[in-house]
Order: sequence, then C-alpha cells, then structure tokens
Amino acid sequence: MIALLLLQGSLVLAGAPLFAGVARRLKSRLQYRHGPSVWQPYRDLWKWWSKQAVESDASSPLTAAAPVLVLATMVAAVLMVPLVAVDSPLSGATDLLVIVGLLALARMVLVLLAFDAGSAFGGMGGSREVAISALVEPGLVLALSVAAAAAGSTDLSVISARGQALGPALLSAPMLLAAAAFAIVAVAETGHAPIDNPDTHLELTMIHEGMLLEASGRRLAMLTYAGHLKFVVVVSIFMAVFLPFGAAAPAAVPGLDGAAIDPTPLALLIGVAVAAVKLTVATLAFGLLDAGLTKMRILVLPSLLGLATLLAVTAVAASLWLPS
Amino acid sequence: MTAAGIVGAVAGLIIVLGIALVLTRSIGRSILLVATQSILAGVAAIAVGSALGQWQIVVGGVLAIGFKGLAAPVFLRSMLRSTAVAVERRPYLGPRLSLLAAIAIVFVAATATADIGFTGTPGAERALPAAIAEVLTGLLLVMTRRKVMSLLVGLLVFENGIALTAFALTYGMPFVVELGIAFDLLVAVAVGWVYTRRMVAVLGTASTDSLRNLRG
Amino acid sequence: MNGPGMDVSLTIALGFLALSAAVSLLGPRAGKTALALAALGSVALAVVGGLAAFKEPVALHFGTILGSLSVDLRYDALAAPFLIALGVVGTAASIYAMGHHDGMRSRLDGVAYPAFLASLGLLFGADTAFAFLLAWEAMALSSAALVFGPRPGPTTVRAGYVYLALTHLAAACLVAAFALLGGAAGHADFAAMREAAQALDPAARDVVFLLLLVGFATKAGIVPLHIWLPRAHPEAPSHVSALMSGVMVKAGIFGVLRVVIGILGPGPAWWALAVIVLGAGSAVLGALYALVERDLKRLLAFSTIENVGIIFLGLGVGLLGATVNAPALTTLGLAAALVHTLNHAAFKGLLFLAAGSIQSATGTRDLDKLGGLVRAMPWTALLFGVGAVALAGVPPFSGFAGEWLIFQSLLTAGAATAVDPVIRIACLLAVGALALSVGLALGAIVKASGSAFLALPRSPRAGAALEVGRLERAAAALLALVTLGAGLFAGPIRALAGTIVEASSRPTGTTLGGSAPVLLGSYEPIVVASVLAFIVVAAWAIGRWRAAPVRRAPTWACGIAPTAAHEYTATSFDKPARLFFEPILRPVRARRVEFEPGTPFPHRVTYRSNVDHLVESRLYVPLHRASIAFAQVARRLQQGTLQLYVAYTVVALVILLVAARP
Amino acid sequence: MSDTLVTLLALLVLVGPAIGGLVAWFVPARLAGVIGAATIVIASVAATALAVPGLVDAPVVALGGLVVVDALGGLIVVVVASVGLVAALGTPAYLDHARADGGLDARDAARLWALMAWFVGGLLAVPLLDNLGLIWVAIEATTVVSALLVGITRTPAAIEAAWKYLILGSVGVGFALLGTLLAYASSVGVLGETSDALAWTRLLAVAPSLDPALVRLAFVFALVGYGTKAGFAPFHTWLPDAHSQAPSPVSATLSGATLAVALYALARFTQVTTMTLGAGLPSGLLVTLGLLSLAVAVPFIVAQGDLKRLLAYSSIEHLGICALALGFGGPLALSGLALHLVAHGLTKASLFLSAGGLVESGRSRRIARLGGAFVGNPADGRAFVGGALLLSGLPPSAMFVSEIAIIFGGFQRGWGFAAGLAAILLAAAAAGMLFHVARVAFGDPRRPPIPRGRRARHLVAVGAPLALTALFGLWVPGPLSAALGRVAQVLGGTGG
Repeated sequence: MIALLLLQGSLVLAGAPLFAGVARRLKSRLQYRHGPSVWQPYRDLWKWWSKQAVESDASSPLTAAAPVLVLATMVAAVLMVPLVAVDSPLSGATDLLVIVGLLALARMVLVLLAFDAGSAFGGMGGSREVAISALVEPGLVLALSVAAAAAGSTDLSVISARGQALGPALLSAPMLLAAAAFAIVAVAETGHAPIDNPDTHLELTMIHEGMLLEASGRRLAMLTYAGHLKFVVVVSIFMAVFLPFGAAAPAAVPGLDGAAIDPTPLALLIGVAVAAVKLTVATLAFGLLDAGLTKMRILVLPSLLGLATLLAVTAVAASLWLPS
Repeated sequence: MTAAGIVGAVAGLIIVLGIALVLTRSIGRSILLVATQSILAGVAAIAVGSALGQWQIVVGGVLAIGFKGLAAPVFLRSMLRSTAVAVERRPYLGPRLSLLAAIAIVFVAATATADIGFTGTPGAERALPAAIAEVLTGLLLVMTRRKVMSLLVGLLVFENGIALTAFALTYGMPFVVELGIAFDLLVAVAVGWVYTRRMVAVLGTASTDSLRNLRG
Repeated sequence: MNGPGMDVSLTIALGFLALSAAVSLLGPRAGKTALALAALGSVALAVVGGLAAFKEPVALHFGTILGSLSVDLRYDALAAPFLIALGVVGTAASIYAMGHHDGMRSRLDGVAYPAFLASLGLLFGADTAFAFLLAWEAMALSSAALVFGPRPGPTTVRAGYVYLALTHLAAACLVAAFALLGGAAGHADFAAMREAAQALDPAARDVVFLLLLVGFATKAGIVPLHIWLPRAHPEAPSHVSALMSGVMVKAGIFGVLRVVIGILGPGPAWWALAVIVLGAGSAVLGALYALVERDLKRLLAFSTIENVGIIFLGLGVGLLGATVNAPALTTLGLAAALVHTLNHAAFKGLLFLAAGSIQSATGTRDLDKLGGLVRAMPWTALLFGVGAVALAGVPPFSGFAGEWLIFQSLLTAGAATAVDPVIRIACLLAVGALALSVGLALGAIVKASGSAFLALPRSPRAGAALEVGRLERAAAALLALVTLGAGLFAGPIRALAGTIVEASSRPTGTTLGGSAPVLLGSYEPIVVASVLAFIVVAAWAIGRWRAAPVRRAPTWACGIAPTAAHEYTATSFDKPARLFFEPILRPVRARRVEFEPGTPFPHRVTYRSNVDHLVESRLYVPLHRASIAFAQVARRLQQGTLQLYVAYTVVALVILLVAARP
Repeated sequence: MSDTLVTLLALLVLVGPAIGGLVAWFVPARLAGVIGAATIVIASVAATALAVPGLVDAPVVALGGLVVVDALGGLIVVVVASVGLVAALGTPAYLDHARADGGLDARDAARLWALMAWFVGGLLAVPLLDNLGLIWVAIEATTVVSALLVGITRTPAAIEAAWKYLILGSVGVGFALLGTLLAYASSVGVLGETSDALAWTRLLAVAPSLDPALVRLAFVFALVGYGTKAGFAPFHTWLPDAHSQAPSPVSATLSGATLAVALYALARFTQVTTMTLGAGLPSGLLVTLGLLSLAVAVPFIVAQGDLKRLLAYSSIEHLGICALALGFGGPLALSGLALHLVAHGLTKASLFLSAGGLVESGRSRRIARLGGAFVGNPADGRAFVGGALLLSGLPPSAMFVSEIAIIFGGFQRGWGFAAGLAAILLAAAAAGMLFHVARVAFGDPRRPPIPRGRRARHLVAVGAPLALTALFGLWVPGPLSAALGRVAQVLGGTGG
C-alpha cells in the first residue's frame, strides 16, 4: 500500500502541470498560434514561487491560510483516487462521497478567499462558482450513484474492480448515460469551456480565475497547482468508474490469508502507462473543447447543467429496468 | 253539563279567540282577547275542579284568572298608554297570509294530536288541539309582530297554550308549581313593562325595528 | 444500581430547573444565578440521557390527573440521544445567556426558560399519551412566551402568534391521533397502545399516520408546514433560538421515532414514500431559501428546515425498512437520522449563538450591513467558522458525517431489490435532491460567513463592533468542541446510534433493527483528518521555507481607492442563484436611480430585490383570506332581528321533533 | 350532619337570598352593598356546606325530600357558589367605575345588589331542588331577574340586549316547561298525581316503566328549552348580546353559573331519558348540537371585533364541548365534563371581570382600539391574557386536561369522527382567540388609559380563579378527583 502511495503521489504531483501545459498547447495550435511550450506551467509555478506575495490590506489571515488548505485538500484527494491501480492509496478509509466532499471543501475555502480581498471580481467569481456548483452537485452525485448502486458499494476501488471484471459489458445503456452526465459535469468542475475559460483574465468572464485574482507569489503558485491537481482527480474518478480497464488489478492469485496482495511491480508499470495514456487523452479532449467552444452566457448554464442532471436521472431510471 | 262538556266548549271558544288574535291589528283589542282567553281557561278549570272535588284544580283556575286574566292586562294597558301608536302598522305577515296561517295552525294542531294519540284527561280530545293551536299562535305572534307589547301578548298566548296542555293532560301541575309558574309569568310581564317605559324614554319608540343594531 | 440512578438524576434536574424559575422571580438582578441553575439542570438532564442510554429503562409514575389520564415517564434508549442533545445545547445556551445582555429580559423569561427545558426533558420520557401531549403543549407555550418576550414589536407579535396558532392546530391533530390510537387501549401507557395499534384496521392506521405526520412535521418545520420557523426563530433571543433550532425542532423527529415507528409500527409503502418526498422537498426548498436570505438568523432558520428535511429522508428509509421487513435497512436509516439530528443540534446551536454575538455586537442581522467582523471579533469568527464548515457538509466535519450516512441509507434503499421500483427510484432521486441541497447549503453558509466576517465593514456599526464577553465565547466554544468531536469520532457515534435504534426496538417485540448499521462504503474521518492535517503542515512548512515577507497594499480597484462599496454584498452574492432558480423563487427587483439634478450622472442608486415565498403566497395567504371571508359571511347569521331569532328556535325545534320520531 | 343543621342550611339557601334581596332593594346604596354581598356570601357558603357531603359520599336529603343533593348537584352548587363569590367580589370595583362615569346612579347600585342577591340565590336553589317543576320555576325566575340586570345601564344597546334576552329566554324556557309537563304526564301514570311525580329521584327510580313516547317528546322540548338557556346553537342568538351588554359581574355570573345550571337541568332530563329509551336518542341529539355550537362559535370568534362578545362566543364554544361530553357519556368524558364545568366557570368569571376592567380603562369595546393592555392596565391586562391562555386549553389549564379527557372519551365510546372534528374546531377557536388576545395585550395603547384603582377585591376576584384553574391543570387534589369520579358515575347512570 505504501509503495502505491508513494508511486501514485509522486507521479501525479510531478505530472499534473504537464497536462495543463499540453491542453493549453493543443488549444493554441488549433487556433493557428504557436502557443507556449508544454513545460510553461512549470516555469510559471517556479516564477510565482520565488516572487514576493502581495496581499490586500483589507484581507484577514484567511488569505495566508486558504492556499495551503486548498492545496492540501487536493493532494489528499489525489491520494484517495484510484488512478494507477484499482485500489486507491487510502482505499480503506474513503469513498466517492468523501472525495466529492473534499472537492466541496476546497471550493468553500476558495470562495471564502475570494471574499477576503474585498474586490468585486473575487465576489463575482465566488458567487458564480457557488451557483454553478449547486447545479453540478446533483448531476455529479447521481451519475456516480448509478455505478455505486450497480456495484453495491460507494468505494471507488470496489466500483472499478467490478468494472474491470465486467470488461466491455460495463458500458451498458445506464452507464453510458451516466458517463455522459459525468462528462458534462467534469467540464464544469475543472473549469473548461464552454462553462469557464481557464486561460482568460477578462474580469467579466472568468469564474475560477476570478477567485485567484488577488492571490500572488507562492499563494498563487499553490492555488494554480491545486487547480492542476483537481483536473487529475476529476479525470481519474471518471476513468476509475467508467473506464477502469488497464489499471493495475491486485494479483490474480489471492494471498494465503485470502487478502488480496499488492499488485505485482509489472502490473504497476502497466498501470502507470495506461493512466498516463488516459490522462493525455482526456487532456486532448478538454483542449479540443477549449479551442472549439466559446464560453456560454452564464444565464444559459442552467439548461446545460440541467441536461447533465436529466441524463443522470434517466440513467438512474434505466439502471432499475435494464441490467447495468 | 258534564266536566268534559264544559272543557269542550271552552276549547272551541279559545280556538276562535286565537284566530281573532292572529287577524287583529289593534294591540288594545289583542290584549282584551288574550285576557278573555285566560279567564275562559280559568273558568274551565274551576268548573272541572269543583265537579271532581279537587281543590287544587280550582285554585289553579283562580290563579289563572287572577294573574293572567287581570294583572297581566293591567301592565299591558299601561304600556299601551305610554306609546302614541296603538296599532300594528306593518306586521311581518300581511292580512291574507295571517288568515291562511291561522287556519293552517288549527289544521296542524288537529293532525298533531291525532298523530300522537295518547289519552289525557276526559274531554282531552277537544282541549289538546286547542292547546297546541294556542302554542303555535303564540309563536306566530312573537315571530310576526313589530311592537314590543304585541310580543308580550304573543308570550301570554304561548303561555296559555302550555297551561291548557297541562290542563288537558293532567289537569294541571301540582299546586306549588302552578303558583310558581303564574308568579314568574307576572314578573316577566312586569319586567316587560319596565323595559317598555325605558325603551320609550331612551329610544322614543316601542317598535322592535329600533332593536336591530347588535350584530355579528 | 441501574434503576434508581436515573430517577434520582431526573429529580435533581427538575429540582434545578424549578429552583431556577423560583430564583428568577426574585427580580432581574437574580437573572445570572437563575441561568446558572438552568445550566446545572441541563447538565443533569444530559446525565439522565447518559444513564438512559446504557441502563435498563425505569418507569416513573408522577400521578393520575383525571380518571385514566396519568403522567408516567420512562427514559429508554431512544430518549437518550435527544436528552444528551438537550443537555449539551441547554447548558451552552444557559451559559451564553448568563453573559448576554438580553439573557434574562423579564420575570416571564425567567419562568418560561426553565419551563421550556423541563417540558422538553419530560417529552422525551413521556410514556402515556397524556404525558406526551402535556409536555408537547407546555413546550409550545413556554417557547412562545420566550419568542414574545416582555416588549414585543408588531413583527414579533405576528411571528409569535403564527407560531402558537400553527403549533396548537398541529397539537389538535396529535390529540385526535392519540385518541384513535388509544381508543381500545383505554389510554394506558405506550406499551398497551402498541398492541392496540396493531389491531387497528388499515384505514384507521392510515388516518392515524397522516394525523401524526401533520402534527410532527409542523413541529419539525417540514415544508409546507414550515412557515412559523423562519418567523419565530429570529424573534427569539439567540440562546432560545439555539435551543429551538437545536432541540425543539427535533421533538418532531423524536415524535416520528417514538410514535409512528415505535407505536404505530410498519405500514404500507406509501408512508415511507411520503416521508421521503417531504424530506427531499424540505431539504431543497430550505437550502434554496437559505441561499437567497439576507437576514442571518432567517438564513439559519431556513437551513434548519433543510437539515430537518435531510433527517426525514433517513426516517423515510427507516420506515421503508420496516415495511419490507429488512432490519438492516431500518437500523441504517434510523441511525443516520439520529446521527444527523445530534450533529445538527450541536452545530446549529453553535451558529445561532455566534449569530447572537454578531447581533449584540453590531445591532443588526442584515448581512448587507455587516462585513469585516473578523478583525474585531476573531473568536466569534473562528467559532462561526467551525459551525459553518459543519453546516456546509464537508469532510471531515460533523455535518458531512450525518449527510454521508443519509446518502448511504438512500443508496442502500435504492439498491435493495426487495423494495418496489417506484420507491427505489424515489430514493435515488432523493440522493440527487440531497446533493443539490448540500450544494445550496454550502453556498448559503459561505455567503453568510463571507459577507459577515470578511473584507471591509459595510456599516459604521459593523466597523465599530467589539468582541463579545468571555461567557458567550465559552458557551459557543463548548458547542464547537462537541461539533469537532462529533465530526472526528463519526465512526464510533455511528455504531452507537445503531445499537440505540436496535435497543429501543427490542421491547416492542418487532425486530426493528439488526446490529450496527451495515454500510455500502467506508469513511474513516480520523484517517481523512490526519492525512489532511499532515499535508497542511507540510505545505505550510514548504510555503514558509525562505519566503520573502508579505507586503500589504490596498486592493487594486481599477485605479480608484477601494471602499466597502466595491465589495460583493450578500444580495449580490446570491444573484446568480436567484436567476438560476427563477421559476421557484420568482425574484422581484426594484431599482431606483437618483440623478444629480440636471446632469446624467446618478447621485444615488437604491436596489431592492426580494423573493416570493411560494408556499406562503400561494397556500397560506389565500387560505387565511378565505377563512376571514367565510367568517364575515357566517356572521350574518346574527344580524339583529329578534323575530328571526325566534324563527331559528322554532325551525330547530321542528327539525329535532322530526329527527326524534321513533 | 345533624338533621336540624341540614334543614337550617336548606332554608337559609332557599329563602335567605329572597329576603336579603328585598331588604337591599329598599335600603340606600352603601348599606345595600353590604347586605347584598353578605347575602350572596352566606347563601353560597351555606349551599356549599350543604352540598359537599353529597359530593363526597351519599346524597343529602333535607326538608322532607324537597331538597336532594347528589354528586352532580353538589358539583353545580360548588360552581355556582364560587362564581357567585367571584362576581360579588368584582361588583364593588365595577360599581365605583360605573357610578363615576354616570352609567348608574345610587338607586341603580342598590337595585343591582338586590337583583344580584336574587339571581345567585335562584341559581343556588336549582341544584338543590328535587322537583323538575320547581327547577323550572327557579330557572325562569333567574331569567327574569337577570333580564333586569342586563338592561340596568339604560343604554340603547343594553335595552335591546335585555329585550332579546327576555323574549328569547321566555320562549325557550316555555318549551322547557312543555317538556317538564310531558315528563309529569308520563310519570303520573306510574306514580299517581302526587307532587312526587316531578321529583327526579323518583323519576329515575321508576324510569324504565315510563311511557316512551311521552319521555321522547319531553326530552326534545327540554333539550330546546334548557338548550336555549345553556346557549347551544341555534338557540344561542340572545347570548352574545346579553353577555356583552350586561355589567361585567352579571355577565360573569351569566356565563359561569347560569349556563352550568341550565346544563344541570338538561343533564337530569338526559339521565331519565337514557334510563327509559336507552342512550341512542339523547347522545345523538346532544353530540349534534354540541358540534353545531362549536361550528357556529368558530367564525364568530375568528372575525370578532368586540372584546366582550368574543368571551360570549367562547362560552357558546365551551358549552358546545360540555354538550359533546354529555352526549359521549362514559366515565372519562363525564369526569372531563365535570372538571370542564368547574374550570370554565372560574376562568370565564375572571375573564369577564378583567375584560370589564380593560374596556373601562381603554374606554372602548373594540379590540382594535384596546391595544397595549400590558402597558395601559397591567393588572387587568395580565389577568385577561392569562385567562385567555387558560381558556384556549394550553397546558397549565384544567381545560387542557378536561378537553383531552372529553376527546379521548369520545373516541372510546365510538364517537371517533365527532371527537376528531371537535378537536380541530377547538384548535381553530383557540387560534382565533389567541389572535385577538395578542392584539389586545401587546402594542402601545392608543389613548392614555385612565389608571384603574387597584381595588384589592377586584384583583383577588380576577386572580384567584385563574390560580385555581392553573392548579387543577397540574394537580387535581385527591378529594376533587374522587368527587369528579362520583359525578361521572352518577351522570353515567348504571350504563356507566
């Protein structure tokens, strides 16, 4: 278990900014721009890390504490999500509801941070984030609960183990509907087009960026890095529940005392490779979305997110009548 | 003339007086009619009492004559004098309708007694319908007259009806109770007299039209 | 020493409360000692709760009032958690009141407050219908007295009246229900009623269920019977609203557990469906109205409606388990409801106390006029923060622990093949509704804490606020500790709740619950908390390692000097939500722009937006108007003519004669 | 107790008030006050002394069988005596105010005391007499005397109320006489033409053999007659006018005692009829009229504008509950009825006195103009609010106990639907009452109220009954609960 913890932790912590770079690079190339190099996020993080932090004189100690809390939550979430192997590093202690809860905790601290500086843009970003996340939650949880009800447990490791065992039969109608719903919700959660524009600093349109506007120096670095981690967490939930194939399954022959022994080193290597491929594919998909779609008007969002919830609801109804 | 014969005759007379009461408009005349009714009933009681040799019934008759025949009309007369108008100008029931009502009352009284069909004292078969007719006439008067004195007259007729029923069923109630009833009735009329004077003094009229502002 | 311990501590508790009432009669000066006695009384009640949880229940007979109506008490396992909640929140509220300026406003408060605590204590132990109803109405009357207070303004009078009238009407339903239930049993104690209830024919059982549901849902504040809650709570002094939201509202939950499930027993499936639908509706609407509320205490009151809705979801699953005779599901559902009831009692009590501190420091509850309190009131900010994270339902805090269990029970019910599909879908959709309400609640509490504590103060009073006294902070700190503890030790509390549900069902003979709740997923709060803590420390250390000192500068506001006017107020914060949920909220906007005379430049812009509470405007207002209109028409019966009245008598006589024909 | 003492007490109660009243009528005002109050107090104490043994164990017989006091009679005597005392205590304060603002002159004050003496004397006599005829005479006498009391203030409204009370009362009670007469006719066949034939003790003994047709008619007429006096709907139309226009001590006695006495007379008829025809007819009619009274009272309470009329309609509502209880029968409902009569008598008497105080200090009867009672007239204000809370059946009140007993009793006896409907109507009426009470109690007074003299007697008269009602709500003392049980047993008859 410790090996998995270290392996998955280090890989994700190292690789997260890369995926952001790849997405941005793809978007610019699709827009016939050369665009920054794929490693640019690392340079940004390092630059902010060494700069002096400036905070508003109206702010409270929360401005110092919030970035640390958000980053810690995201790192914890990374360790609780099965990515490399079927089991997440902390698989015994948490399930999908806890991870969704952690995302909510991070969001709460971020919105409070947005309030703290007393600027209009922070408030605007925070209020939109809250309203959108309220619409996202039902779709998100319902989609996941379809899989949970089918698997008979809300632990992600159990769900992905079952998915892996089922193989292609996993993609039955309810699961597909749930996957579609989750996809829409994932876009809203990670802040990509058509709901939010991750690269813009145009005050009226940014949601996630708006909350970070007042952060600077190491705080900005932490918050941006947390954003990258969040992307990995959301994608790995999607993969674990809907595309668990290839993740390192526990060894085929259970150990003497019947407990599943840790996956063999070879399986782990395959797992890492497969995870990398999956993450890249997702990044490219989000990149395509960013390039292809413009940002929707905020008042039209309920219809899109309502569609996601509707898909989830139909998935739930279908899951009762069709064998999922 | 046997006791039953006297009772029968008196009953017939009382019914006629009842019809007259319903038709008349002048309050003076209605007071006279109700007084004669009471006296007749008293006379019938005395006759039957002396015939049967029961002193209670005789004393009952005397009480009826004394209280309802004489004392009550005195109060009613003085009430009449205290107000200018002595005629029921617009009772709630027109002349034709009141005639119809009087006949209906007699008809209803007759069928009611036949329907109930229990036997009271001898001669009751004539007295009971008259009694019930008087009860209904009394109620009709109270429901259709506007002047306060007429209401009291209606009450007296209603009371006569009940006394006659008592007489028809059991030759009246035990003496103490008869005394109490008569006394209460007299005090009721006296209170009516007091309030009529007060009403004329304060409201200036004796008609119930001015007694209609306590609502809801 | 199992039995006597309980009645000794109960008499001590009631003794303290009676003493408190007596001392308060001596005059306002004795307020503090009276409240101290009330605090001791609450502690004693908590002790009784503790004993009841682990000892065998003991019957205490207080005396017969009239014929077969007697007051008997029996504190069993089910009463234990509620008593403990009452004890803890009661102690905190009393200590808070000791330090608060309107803790003991008059002699009436002095008597009503201990009476309120005592009636709640008696309610949880009532073992006969009469004792239950006596405690129920005494609770309503004493809390109404506290809401009215010595010098109530017109809004307080309206709020107090609506509260008392609705509670009294609900109590009438309870009286009818108990009468129906106890009809054959001759109103002996609950045990005899339990047998009688099984013998009732199904139609009668349905009527009893509906009456009980209306009675208990009104007290719990379930939509559409909730309109008194957001009116009464803000008018009461904060320590009383903490008790009302924390414990009194739970009397409705206790009623469902004790009477509907305990006495009436399992019924047809639509019972569970009704409870689940009501729960989901209340959760979503409660959270939605909380999000768009500007008054801090009304916001907390609406969030109580949301949390009670969530608890009803748990109760619904419990009822469902009893219907399909799946003991594991019943234990899970009821344990989830019990855990969230206790957690909510603690963190909502904490939030109301903190809100009380804000109101006494700034003199207002309007979030738009607050702001920047964190600098002047750091302690209150921290304590409100603890309550806020609990209310937001984020791990590893106590709100999440309860909601996680409710999620588990709904998912278990959804996955249970024994349940017919319609209800399984309802359970799974309830999962969506619960998720929506949690999201909205997070928005509401973030708006409240952000606009109250952070950035610049938006009114002179908020700017000049001072931290509240030591006692008030200590009381809130007590509840904060309980909240944090309940969050971390959710695992053991969960198991304890399972055993309590199972123990309280044993004497009934019906196998209501199995062992500790069987869960679909795993959630070890201690592991999650320690991982988080470790990473936070590591990140903080790395963040501080050779970092340049932080420079403070005014916020950049496009070149003009930043003022409080630039900030996002509470109203502006929930504008997107108001627009997103426009069909339900029907926001009404009034904008007035005053220009400098003769110039196109606006001198002042006033903006008012309020939300139309549909339940009230579509259901209660027309109902009220219709009843007044009917009364006006009925009053024409008495329009004054003497002759008509005599006609009434004669007509009635004729009807009676006809009716009495042999 | 020795025979001579019993006879002395009986005579004192039956004859004393008449003489006392007569003396008070012709004596100047100040002396009349003393004599009148003394008469009422002595008569009440004597009656209670006579009745209590009957309440606790075997019925008391006096004056050769003319006076018989069993548990039910004893209870009514206690109710009338206590209400009489409260009214007597409250009268001086009322007279001070009425004479101060010119409503009554010295002659009227003396006359009021005399009439009050006769009124309470008549009411005390009814439960003692063992003769239905004499009971009717006593009730008619009280009606006539109270008619004089209602209109004593000579205002147009008072005169109108007095007339309506007199006419409607006489018509109603006339039917009661018809009922008594028919009962007498039915018993003459069995007992012969002696005055015993009207003694309800004998009637009860010989009831099964009475002529059913006559008894049926007798019950219907008695129900209409005594129903009018007890204020059952639809015969209630005189009650709001009379109780709201009468001086407050008079309306206290009217509401507290007269309605109970009328119910007592009706209860006697119900007993006899139940023994003869079985419980079917009486309980059916009583439950119907009870529900009708509740239903009629609710809209008038909800949309009421006048303070005293509010209390009058609440009396109609509470007598409706008593009719229900009498109709339900059974030990629980009937002991609830007994407790309810006591509690309602006490609370309503105190409420009318405090309402009188509020009307005087607020100088208006309109509820809308009587705001700020707590500030303007704290003594009466607090008493009124406390009394109203007790009246609407909130816990510390004995009416909470009795209403639950009656509703539970109703379900037990199979009247599920009626009892359930009654519970809802009661709550609606209570909600209406609380709405008006809140308007009166809080807010700031519209006009500077004149400080009412804090006459100690008025405060005792208003406070003591409320304290008693609250006490009985929490703890019914041993002897009282035993007495209530005996009343229920007596009322329940053998049917039980």
